[in-house]
Amino acid sequence: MSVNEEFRPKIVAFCCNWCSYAGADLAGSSRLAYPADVKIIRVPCSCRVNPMFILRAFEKGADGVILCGCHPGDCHYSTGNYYARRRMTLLFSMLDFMGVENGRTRVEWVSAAEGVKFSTVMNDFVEKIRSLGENVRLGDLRCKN
Amino acid sequence: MQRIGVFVCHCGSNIAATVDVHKVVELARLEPGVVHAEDYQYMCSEAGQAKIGAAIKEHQLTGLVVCSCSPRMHEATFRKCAQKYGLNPYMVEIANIREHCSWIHKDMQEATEKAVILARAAIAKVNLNTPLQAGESRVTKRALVIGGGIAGIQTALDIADAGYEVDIVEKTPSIGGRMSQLDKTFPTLDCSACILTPKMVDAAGHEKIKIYTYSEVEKVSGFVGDFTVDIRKKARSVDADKCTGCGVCQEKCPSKKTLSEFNRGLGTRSAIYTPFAQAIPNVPVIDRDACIKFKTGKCGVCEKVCQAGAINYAQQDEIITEKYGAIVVATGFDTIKLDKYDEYAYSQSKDVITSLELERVMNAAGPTKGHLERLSDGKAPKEIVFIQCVGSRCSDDRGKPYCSKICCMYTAKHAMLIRDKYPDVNVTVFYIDVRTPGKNFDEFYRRAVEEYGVNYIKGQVGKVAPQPDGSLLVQGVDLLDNKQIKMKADMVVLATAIEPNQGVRNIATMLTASIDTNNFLTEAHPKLRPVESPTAGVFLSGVCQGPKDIPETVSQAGAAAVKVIGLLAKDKLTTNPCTAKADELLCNGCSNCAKVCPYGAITYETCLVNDHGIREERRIAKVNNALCQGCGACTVTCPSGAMDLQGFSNKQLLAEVDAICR
Amino acid sequence: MQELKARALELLKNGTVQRVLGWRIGENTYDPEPAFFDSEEAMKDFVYNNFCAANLSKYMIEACKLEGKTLVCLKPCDSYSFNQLLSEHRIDREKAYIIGVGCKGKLSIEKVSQAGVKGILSVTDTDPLQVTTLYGDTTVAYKDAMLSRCHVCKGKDHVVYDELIGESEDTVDADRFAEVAAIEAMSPEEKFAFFQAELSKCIRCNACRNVCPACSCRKCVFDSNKFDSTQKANVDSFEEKMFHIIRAFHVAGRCTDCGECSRVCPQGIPLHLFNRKFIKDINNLYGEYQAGADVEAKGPLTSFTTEDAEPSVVSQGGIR
Amino acid sequence: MKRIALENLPKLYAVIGQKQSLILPIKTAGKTNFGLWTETADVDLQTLKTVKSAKDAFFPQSETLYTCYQEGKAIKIQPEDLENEDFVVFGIKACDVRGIKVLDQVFLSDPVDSFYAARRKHGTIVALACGQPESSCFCHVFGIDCKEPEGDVVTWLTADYLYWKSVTEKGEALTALVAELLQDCDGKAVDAQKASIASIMEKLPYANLSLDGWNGDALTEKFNSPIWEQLYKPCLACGTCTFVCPTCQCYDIRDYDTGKNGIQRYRCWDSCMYSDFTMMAHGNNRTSQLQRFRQRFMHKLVYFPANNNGMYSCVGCGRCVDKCPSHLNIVKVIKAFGKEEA
Repeated sequence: MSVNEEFRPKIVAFCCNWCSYAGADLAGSSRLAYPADVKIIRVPCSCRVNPMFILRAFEKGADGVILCGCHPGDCHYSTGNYYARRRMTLLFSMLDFMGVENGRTRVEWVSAAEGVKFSTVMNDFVEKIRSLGENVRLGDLRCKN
Repeated sequence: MQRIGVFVCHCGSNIAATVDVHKVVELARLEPGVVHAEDYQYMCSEAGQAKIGAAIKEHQLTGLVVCSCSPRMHEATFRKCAQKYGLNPYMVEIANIREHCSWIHKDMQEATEKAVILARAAIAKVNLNTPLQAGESRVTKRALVIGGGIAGIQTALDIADAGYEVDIVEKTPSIGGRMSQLDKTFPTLDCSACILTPKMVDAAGHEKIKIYTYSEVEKVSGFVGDFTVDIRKKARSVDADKCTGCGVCQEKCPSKKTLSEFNRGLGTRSAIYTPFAQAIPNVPVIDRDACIKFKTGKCGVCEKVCQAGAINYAQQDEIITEKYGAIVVATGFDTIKLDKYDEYAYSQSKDVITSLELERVMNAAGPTKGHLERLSDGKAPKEIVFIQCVGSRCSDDRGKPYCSKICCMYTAKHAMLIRDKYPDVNVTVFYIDVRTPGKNFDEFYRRAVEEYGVNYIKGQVGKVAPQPDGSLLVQGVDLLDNKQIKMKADMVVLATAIEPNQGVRNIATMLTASIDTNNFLTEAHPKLRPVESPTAGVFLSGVCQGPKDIPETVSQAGAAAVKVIGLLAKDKLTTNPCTAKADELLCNGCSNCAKVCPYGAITYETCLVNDHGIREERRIAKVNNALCQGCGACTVTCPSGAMDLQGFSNKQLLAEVDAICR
Repeated sequence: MQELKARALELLKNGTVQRVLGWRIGENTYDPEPAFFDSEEAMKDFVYNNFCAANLSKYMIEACKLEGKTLVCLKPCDSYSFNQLLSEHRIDREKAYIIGVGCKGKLSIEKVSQAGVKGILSVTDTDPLQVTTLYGDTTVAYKDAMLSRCHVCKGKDHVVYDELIGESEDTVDADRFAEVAAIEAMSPEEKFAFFQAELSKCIRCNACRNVCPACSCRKCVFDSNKFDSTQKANVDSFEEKMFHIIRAFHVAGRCTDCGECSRVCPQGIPLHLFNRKFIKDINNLYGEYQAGADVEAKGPLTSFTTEDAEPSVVSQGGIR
Repeated sequence: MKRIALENLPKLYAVIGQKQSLILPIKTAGKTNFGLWTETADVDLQTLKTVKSAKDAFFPQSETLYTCYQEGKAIKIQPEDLENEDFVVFGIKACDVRGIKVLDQVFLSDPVDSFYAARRKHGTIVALACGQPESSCFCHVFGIDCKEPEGDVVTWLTADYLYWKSVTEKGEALTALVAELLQDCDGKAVDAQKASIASIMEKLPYANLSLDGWNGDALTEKFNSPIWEQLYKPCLACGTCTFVCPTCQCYDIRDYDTGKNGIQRYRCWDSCMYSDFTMMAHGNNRTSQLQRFRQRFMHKLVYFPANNNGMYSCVGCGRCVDKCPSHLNIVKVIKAFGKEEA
């Protein structure tokens, strides 16, 4: 067994209540497996997710953070995911700019009907994080005194 | 410190088969704040709920974590349960260990570990929960319907029949809308006016309905249950109370050259006019741009001939302010402008007309008194070509990307009516697809083809060229036979795409109702809440929401009415307590939160604030709980963290993050 | 300078303004400090020279709470900050009398030191700078002593003012986004090493935040326990980075790129790079946007289009 | 007197560095600060003033005091170990050495700060004379001799050599450790440098800065002076002056949530310039920036000397003069009062 297969990443998934959380429920009721490394936090809308939450997750040891929301145009609150999209694009770009592997963060739009997509996305994301290995860069930009 | 009880559900074997529920109980007990943990076969059952109740009493619990199925399934159940046993319902959190755990993981150890973490996150959150109280707001038992077409009329009638007051605001001088312009209706070929006019009369005569024609909504404030609306009643220059509707003024009016809007510009009308004979109210208006009296100060014929003395040149616009509990948007549609479709020669030839113009041509009250004739020379056409999807299903920016939905059917209707009345006229229809989903729709179309011999050609028309002899050369392609077609026609009818009425964007802004890129109003949910706008208290009726035909419009109008009735039937509204809230000591008053609020729920007030001894006036964000739907967009826009979302607070979500990453 | 001083004094005397917000002469040419003047006597110490780099717009938040109008001297780039504060209702236009002062690029004594000059005793603000030192006299070219931000000057026009005094020059002689682009072109390892070296110097003095006109929160999220994000000094390796990323994010779309953060950093961290990266991304993805140019404009993070780029553009080669 | 050729300094660092932790000025991304020596570190003895003072070596910007964690339902406390290994701080200037003496007054008097005391016990100070004082320097005002600093070992840097003189027992021990690299020599070059420094000192802009009137007697008068109102206004309330200062000793104690149902209790430098300085449960006893600003200078020039036999808690290093974003500094304060009182 290689090191990467042994590595069990910590992955936080923020899911909006109306689409993606329901999509995850559908994945569940359809018994579509994805790794247990993924832990879901329910938020009302993708626009509720503050970049600070994502950085905090990394600070506390997460190896990957994924944000799932309704497809653009389908937001329960009509415009939330459009704001989330801009915010996350800029945040991810900044992380990339600072040399942090950009694969550690992701945004996916998953509707309540897309149980299969939810499962596929999570499988893919976990695989990506496993290939990246443990997150160290988001943890040690500052040299300790 | 909370006293938390953790309840782990087996869900029969749904959870217990893959999650070691005893282990979850055991480990949950060690978490901060947890004073009790137990498991049970079915937590949602009567017996399970009774266990929760007993534990609340025995351990004086202040918060509950239920590890069970999705909160989308039973959160409401357990909240009610908590309430029943004296706990605030918002002190409950669900750890979803079924859909998100037991059902997708096979390995018991792995699933158990995850269930423990999910429980831990829920416990961490409950530790920070605070009791939330759903607020109440009053309901004004009166509805406003914007738009007096068939959608608006039907909605108003249904609401009024249920006993509630309804006001209709109609921009034009009469209610009736597009349907009043139609000749016959598919698929039954009823006379449009015959079925519409009684409804108009019903509406006008209904004691609960008040109609403001020649009026527009100017300002909307407030929120669901309690809107305040300013309506501008434009000056009619005719006193509606005195006017008897005799029509003499229109007859005698010397200014008769204005193009008739009602006849789509195919005929003319006088400066003082009612749009059509059955107009309701039957009170004319003076078109001040066309009226000689208004233009030159001389004339005054109408005033002289009016025996009722109803003419009032000095009349002013009037602003009426009224309160409403619900607002229905029924602003309808118009056809798109054809200036980007030069190839069809619409602007070059009078014999190229839109389908709506054809409706007027075929109508007995229309410009040709119902005779099918060429508008250029009045001759009877022998060869008519219909072109479908003009501006619909268009991939470039000339037209609209959507299907206008009604064209296939009305074209079949037109073709059939022409062939019926003028059997010697050849009718050819160029189409991309013929779409006939609807009761008796396909049968109707097939009758057009099979019984009436309408010539349907699958293919597009590339060019319509006016010929020196007055005829039109239509060049198209037959995709089925894969050949070029060139044919002469006497008339060409364009099935022009429809689009939402021009003014709808302005209305949507006033209502903070969202609108899509095509200017159709957005539904709260495309499947489950199709007649509600995302903005609470605003409902959608008719084509303003998307293209639809009359039966669909009427159904939707009824559905919107039911939603309005359901709302108005309540004396008070319970508001969602998971709303945003600004901390006045942290708020900068910068307005960025209001910019992202889709509901216009945030306003700013100048308040006297005591910030640790510093007293000063500050501009502070205030969230209207009745309007806020709790999306949280504002909370992330707020840099100081002043804006927080109750029930999903920054601290709660961070606690969940911490618990998961531990 | 004399014209400005005379006019300020006139407005102070005739009661148009109650006080003047400008610069007070320091120990030397190069260390004028922002100051309020409320009398003719106080105005004796008023100075405006090429070392008056501080952006005074943020001081207007407090000045607006005082009785009467405050005369504020704004350089062209400061006027953007003023506008941005105005658009966020942090200051009151009615409480300000703005004299748009001329600017030909501001000097920094730090830059003179960096040019290898030690023991500076006095310095002129002329071109070239005449420098006397403990270790002999020398000169430094004006351009070489200019603040980095002036090399990417936003232009010589004030976006808001009541009157203008003095000539301005557009001092731009470098590509505004060249530094950012150079980092974008690095490998992830190089980028990481670059920022690690820079940020490891951070002492969390908060000078960047406190000087920033966009960081105008009454209470910063990093000082408030409301958000569970209070941070005073680094205790965990991650928190410095969190601070700078979040600070940049909070001012994204609001930062006018005034460059004060980099000017004041005692450790010389090029903090403007964070802000400028966001500006560059915003310009690329959402259309050119200059915060503070238009008081009525909706910021790029409080607006959207349905066709916006997906966040995955970052993993597909990044935003360049 | 001993000396070592400059080209052999890396060897010196290596010999010390392999035995003990060696803390010395290192240049990172263009700025020089005290840091832990490594093979690849860019040691910089040329920069007169490190951005931060050397006080980190004994009083770090942040340090964990103890860690609490949950075991079952019980809470365990794990105190942080005290420094128990010798280390060397190399290249400290006279002002910073005095800064450490000031800290000693605070942390070594009863109750003794055990973390600080342990570091002082194990730390050897190798001081370095200032070859080229800067215009912002005014250490002489406080009786500090930058030509001949205090320390366990004193060194002088010339164009070719580092001259080395051990002063204390600790200094002797360190000298013994590196004896092989040092050669005996006379003190001529050092004397020449001292003379050159002395001549520069006379020319410093602040050569004649007077502290007349700054003592405990003037407390109320200074405290109530209207001058503060003028002085504080440009202050941004950042912590730059306090964090670069060799003597600022205020700290805050906070808890960091380790996310494991536990916390790390740590202390970190605080700044009297911060709005939450000395914030207590009841509120804050300094509510305005004026009060906080005044606190800093009153403490350095009035309160501290009043409580410590006249020892000022300013050492004239001039860092705040160089670094204040608003060009405020202690010299301006001293002069403003001097002007007012004259």
